[in-house]
Amino acid sequence: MRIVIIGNSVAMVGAVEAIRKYDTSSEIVVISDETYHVYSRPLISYYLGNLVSENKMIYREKDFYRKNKVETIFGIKVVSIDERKKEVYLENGDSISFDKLLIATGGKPIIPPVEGLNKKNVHTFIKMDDAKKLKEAAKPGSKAVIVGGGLIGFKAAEGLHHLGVDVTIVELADRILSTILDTEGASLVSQSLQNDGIKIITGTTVDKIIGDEYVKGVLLKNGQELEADNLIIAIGVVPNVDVVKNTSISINRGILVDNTMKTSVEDVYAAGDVAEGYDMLVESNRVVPIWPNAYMQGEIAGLSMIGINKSFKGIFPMNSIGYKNTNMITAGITNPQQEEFEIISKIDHNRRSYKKFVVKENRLVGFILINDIDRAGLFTGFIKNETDITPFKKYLLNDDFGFIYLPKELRKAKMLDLEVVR
Amino acid sequence: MSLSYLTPEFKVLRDYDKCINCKVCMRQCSFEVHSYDEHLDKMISNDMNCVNCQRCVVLCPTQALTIIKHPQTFKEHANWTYDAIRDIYRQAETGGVLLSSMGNDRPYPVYWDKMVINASQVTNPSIDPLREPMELRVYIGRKPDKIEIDENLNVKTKMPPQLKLETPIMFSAMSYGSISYNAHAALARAAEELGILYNTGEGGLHKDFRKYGKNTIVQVASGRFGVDREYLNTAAAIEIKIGQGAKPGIGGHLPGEKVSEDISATRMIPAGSDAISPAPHHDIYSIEDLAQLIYSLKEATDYQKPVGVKIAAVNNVAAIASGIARAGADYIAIDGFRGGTGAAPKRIRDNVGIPIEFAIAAVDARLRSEGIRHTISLVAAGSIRNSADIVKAIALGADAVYIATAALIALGCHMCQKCHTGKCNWGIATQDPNLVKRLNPEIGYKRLVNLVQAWSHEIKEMLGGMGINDIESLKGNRLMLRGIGMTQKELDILGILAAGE
Amino acid sequence: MKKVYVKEEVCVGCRLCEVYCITSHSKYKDVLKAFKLETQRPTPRIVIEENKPVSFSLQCRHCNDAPCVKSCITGAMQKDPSTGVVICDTDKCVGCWTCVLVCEFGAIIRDVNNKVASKCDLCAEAGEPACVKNCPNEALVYSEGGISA
Amino acid sequence: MLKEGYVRIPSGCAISGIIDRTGRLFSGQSIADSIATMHDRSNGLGGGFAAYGIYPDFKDYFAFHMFYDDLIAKQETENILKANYIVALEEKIPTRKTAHIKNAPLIYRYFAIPRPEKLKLSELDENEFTIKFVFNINSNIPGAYVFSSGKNMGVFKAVGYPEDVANFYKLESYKGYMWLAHGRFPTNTPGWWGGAHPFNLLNISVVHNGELSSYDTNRKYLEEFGYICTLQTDTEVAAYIFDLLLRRHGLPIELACKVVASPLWKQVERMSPKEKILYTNLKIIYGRALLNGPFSMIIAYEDGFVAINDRIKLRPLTAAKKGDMIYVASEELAIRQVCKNPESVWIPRGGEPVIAELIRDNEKEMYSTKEVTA
Repeated sequence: MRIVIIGNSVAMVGAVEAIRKYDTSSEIVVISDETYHVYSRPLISYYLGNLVSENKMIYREKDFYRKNKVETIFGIKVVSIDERKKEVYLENGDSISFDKLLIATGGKPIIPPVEGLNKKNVHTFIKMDDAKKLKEAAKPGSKAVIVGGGLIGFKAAEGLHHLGVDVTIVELADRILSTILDTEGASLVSQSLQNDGIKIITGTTVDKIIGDEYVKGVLLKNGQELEADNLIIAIGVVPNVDVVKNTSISINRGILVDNTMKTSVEDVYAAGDVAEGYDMLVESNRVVPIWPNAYMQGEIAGLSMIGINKSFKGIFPMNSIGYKNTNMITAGITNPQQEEFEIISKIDHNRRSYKKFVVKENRLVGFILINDIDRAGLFTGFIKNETDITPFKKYLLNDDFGFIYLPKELRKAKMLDLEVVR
Repeated sequence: MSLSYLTPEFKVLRDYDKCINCKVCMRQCSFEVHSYDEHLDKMISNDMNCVNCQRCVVLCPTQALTIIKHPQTFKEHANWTYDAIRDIYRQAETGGVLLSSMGNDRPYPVYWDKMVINASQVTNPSIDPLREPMELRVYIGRKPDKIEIDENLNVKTKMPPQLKLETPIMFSAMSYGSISYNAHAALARAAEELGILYNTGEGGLHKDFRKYGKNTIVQVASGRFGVDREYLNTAAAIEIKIGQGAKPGIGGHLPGEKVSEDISATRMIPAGSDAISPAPHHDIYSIEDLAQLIYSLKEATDYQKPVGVKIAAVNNVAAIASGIARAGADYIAIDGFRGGTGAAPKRIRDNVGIPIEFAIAAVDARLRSEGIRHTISLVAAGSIRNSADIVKAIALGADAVYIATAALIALGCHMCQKCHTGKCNWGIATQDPNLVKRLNPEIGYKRLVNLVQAWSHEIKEMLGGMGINDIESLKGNRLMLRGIGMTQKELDILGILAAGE
Repeated sequence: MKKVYVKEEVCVGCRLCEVYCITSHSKYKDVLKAFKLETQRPTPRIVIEENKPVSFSLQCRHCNDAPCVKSCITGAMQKDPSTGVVICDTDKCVGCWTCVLVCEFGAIIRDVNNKVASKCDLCAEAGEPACVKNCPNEALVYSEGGISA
Repeated sequence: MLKEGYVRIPSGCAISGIIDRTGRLFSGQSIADSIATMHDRSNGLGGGFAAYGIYPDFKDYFAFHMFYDDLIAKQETENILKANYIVALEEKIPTRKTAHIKNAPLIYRYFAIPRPEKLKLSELDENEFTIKFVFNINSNIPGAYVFSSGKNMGVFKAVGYPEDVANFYKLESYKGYMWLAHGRFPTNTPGWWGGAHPFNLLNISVVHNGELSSYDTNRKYLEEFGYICTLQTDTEVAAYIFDLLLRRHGLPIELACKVVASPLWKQVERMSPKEKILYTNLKIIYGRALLNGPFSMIIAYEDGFVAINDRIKLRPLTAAKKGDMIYVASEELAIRQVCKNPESVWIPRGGEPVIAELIRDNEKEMYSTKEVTA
């Protein structure tokens, strides 16, 4: 059997490693428009800030493809798919037939409808090439404006700051990292950026890009004009569904998949940022472009393709992100407005630490931890396993929270039975 | 009281080159001697609280701690010793009875150490226990005078109930309440594995330990704690506790705060109430009352269980023992004046009662002179320290020995003599859950098994040396002993010859 | 594979497991030197929880389906296929703490000095984990398949 | 120097025993020749014989053999004897001058039966009455010692080599159906003839080669039953134990042997249920009667003798059979000296008794020996 995978990132690795665990005979072909050995995309901001050298970016060891008997076609884009004939067509005219197809094309940057985007030094920031180009252009002392204060914009700001660039973030929402933080959390994190001279402008976005061949500056909707030697568009990511455009594979925002990562078409699967799977917390399909989810979806897809259905606990957003020594870990629903959500939180300004738990029907559905992030996985576990937290709810905010506050049987079940082979 | 005139008894020496501030000592000391001073970034200690239980010394990962006798002394005075003076300070400050624990620690002579054991040379071969069989099995209980059998060898004698011991050693009475649940768990499990018995003491039998019934001797003491039909019938034997070597003639007092829910259920008394065992059994004011109690206990257990009587070794012990035998007891346990206790007034612990060596010799001789020695078992207690003590006790006339202090030391006790505080850092004489868990029964029972097995091997070696291959042939075999540094009177009472005779 | 299991009923909260975990991962492998000489004391790979009278220690469970391995953005966290031990390659790790986010046991500790994830490696070279070897009360058991009743 | 009786004297020995199970009488010469071969197993400080069936015409009379240091002892003894017994005959035991037998005490024998009125008064049977008399003489009359008190049997012993003792007492002139002999190698001189073996009480005589390390336990146990151990010798204790087990507790000889050389608990565990009950009870009740330490011993009583080793056989013992004759001895050569070609010769295992009893006319199958296996 031949398995074709479009995309050369973490979802692909999840799939390949899962397949090869059980099936070493099937043929696997990986096609990607990038030429790099599989690398860690989140590390591009570390690369940008010289915290990580290029060869340290590789996500799996050099002999990953050979060891897993994977044939690679790199640097060539896939232009179309014929899901009935089960063939994939490349931009160089070649075509490859498949028995099973996995679409792991990840996400692509959202481009705002603004003129002047094609000027030089206007960057997007999701791939290695983007980072290299930006790193090349961003000289110490130069000015940079980042459109979008989300995860990508935040990490780009950190990278550029390390290069000695004068950074301004422009965020449409009333706060940076609005998808994962609430106002208190965002104000705490913004503080640490602003202390380093990173300027943050909220409530507006780019109106016009100024400059001729090179970008000179940017005019904001609120009328402000900013100098900019480099402009980074970091509004967000959307699923890169171009490749399935004229096929019968149904899409919403991403390629719709069921719990086994199968798309609406037989033998065609999708995983990672391109896929739109079931989010257990909002109890509906949602694109959750998070690195760990991509690996797990890739793994499930890989197994499904070779006929193994592994039970899967569903996906929900979770992030661990930091700026120098300000670290935050968030998961699930962090900023609910409706009544049925109960908020348990505590903020300690002099330690600059913030803890917020979101509870619904005695289940933990989300949390924000800033600077007090140790053992955050305990809470991730409660969300994932839908643990009834009533017995230990009043201890959640304890600095030394741990299994010790769980009733003994629950603790024993968690600590011993989870992997004790009976 | 304003100022206490007492100075620290011990001094904590901390080698700061070795102390790594890991705070293990601080966490482990229930007497709050050690603490971490963050300004000095150093571990400091309050000598006044130290009782030299050495928990910190043992657990310190870099052996940075040494506890020494505090060098502060009084001017030399042969009569007014260090202890004599400090006892007065304490009583002048408290007005109370001085409490103590474990056994009499005064320098009275230890008669075990004045006796030596025989060995065969030439005229008969010594036996090598590694190559020849050597049997230590002992049956505790009342024995008939003779055997009755019919022509085809069917035994007609009705053998009274016996306790089978694979080695002549039993764990003596320590109640649940004076020692911890885990200590009992270790003792019970060790008794089972060793094929011997442990004594629950007067604190009742915890329901979790009913499963060790066949290796358990339950006590019926003046407080009758935890005594009911099931209690009596679960056990292998019943022991009426008349006295205890550490505190002959007085009762016991377990302070209310030590009586937790668990202990109150086991003792069948309200939680938090002081558990007072009255001095006498209020239904035994004379020897015939004892006979009545013995037979009522036998009735309650349908004559299936041996009923023994434990007395403290006092002046008239020979006559008392003989009376007890006549009263129908199946065995007599005699607790010498060095027997241990969880708590007892210091004066009584240190001054009342006689040494077990004389008690055993006197009782054995008296019962023999009355021709009934072979019909009853004698158990010596208070304080057996090693296997040689056991050989000497049996040679003097005991059938088996009780050990308790030795067992606690095996479990980790460091003889700081502070059991009565209930803050035992080794998890033995305490009910504080933080401390009790420090005695892991899994480790405890193995240590006890090791100790008793080691002693049994040593007994076999000594027996073999004497040319004996069955413990029965050592019982009352006083020719196997010789005395050193004893008066003729002492030799006569012990019934042994002087070395060289 | 053999793992470390804790019997909380007999953990005395002395934290010697932590002392010896640090020592076992120190340069000198000697308690005294590890604490006295090494300016930057290694991070313990064991978490100790205490709420008197209960206390116990906890370390990485080396899960079969390890979320930390799957979620690690750099590929630093790997489960050794032969020994089953999950080990963090500290050269590759950038200290993003995603593993801390996903480890349900909270058994991955942040080595803030070196900004890398610090976790139990079962003292792979020494054969028996230092915490098990030095627990004064045998509260830690290194066995296959859990603790017998 | 303390006389035997005040001090325990360990000794090696030679023992020998011959019985004609038909009860036919034979001369004492053969037992003398047998014991003589083991000359080197003794050192001339003790020798003695027990002869059964030698006083047929006085077979219902107690034959008291007495040593007296002096006439006073003799007079005092005779006063008590005549007060309690009717004496049919009293005479010096005939002896012959023998080189190595020196400073012999006065040696007399009396054939007597208890005075009926005295017996009735004492509420004892004649045996208990006689034991009381013997203990009384031996412990209360200085210089007097009853060294044999059986019926139709007698002990002949002295300080000297056994072959000389035989010659001294003219044993060749006696005829008996059963003979025991003993040559002693005491570590120091016993000081007087009474210390030699065999040891006798009523019809039980014991010769013993060994040293009981359980002596004090056994002795103290016996004292509880009223026995008085005057001689402090192993044979005395062994004899009293057999008297207790056989006569007073009525045990069959096989079980008595299983008490003094009891099976190990390990062996008891492997026995049949019935035997297990029997031996468990035996060992529990008679633990203090276990003879511990090395020994080989022959115990004679009116029906025959039994030879037995300690249970791990630390002393030699060989047995042989020819027709109705049974021979036992420390060494095989002592047997072959007097029995040219025995039908079978065997070495009994530790604790396994050789029981040689007179063949009864109505051979009552008292105990089927196959039952008692251990």
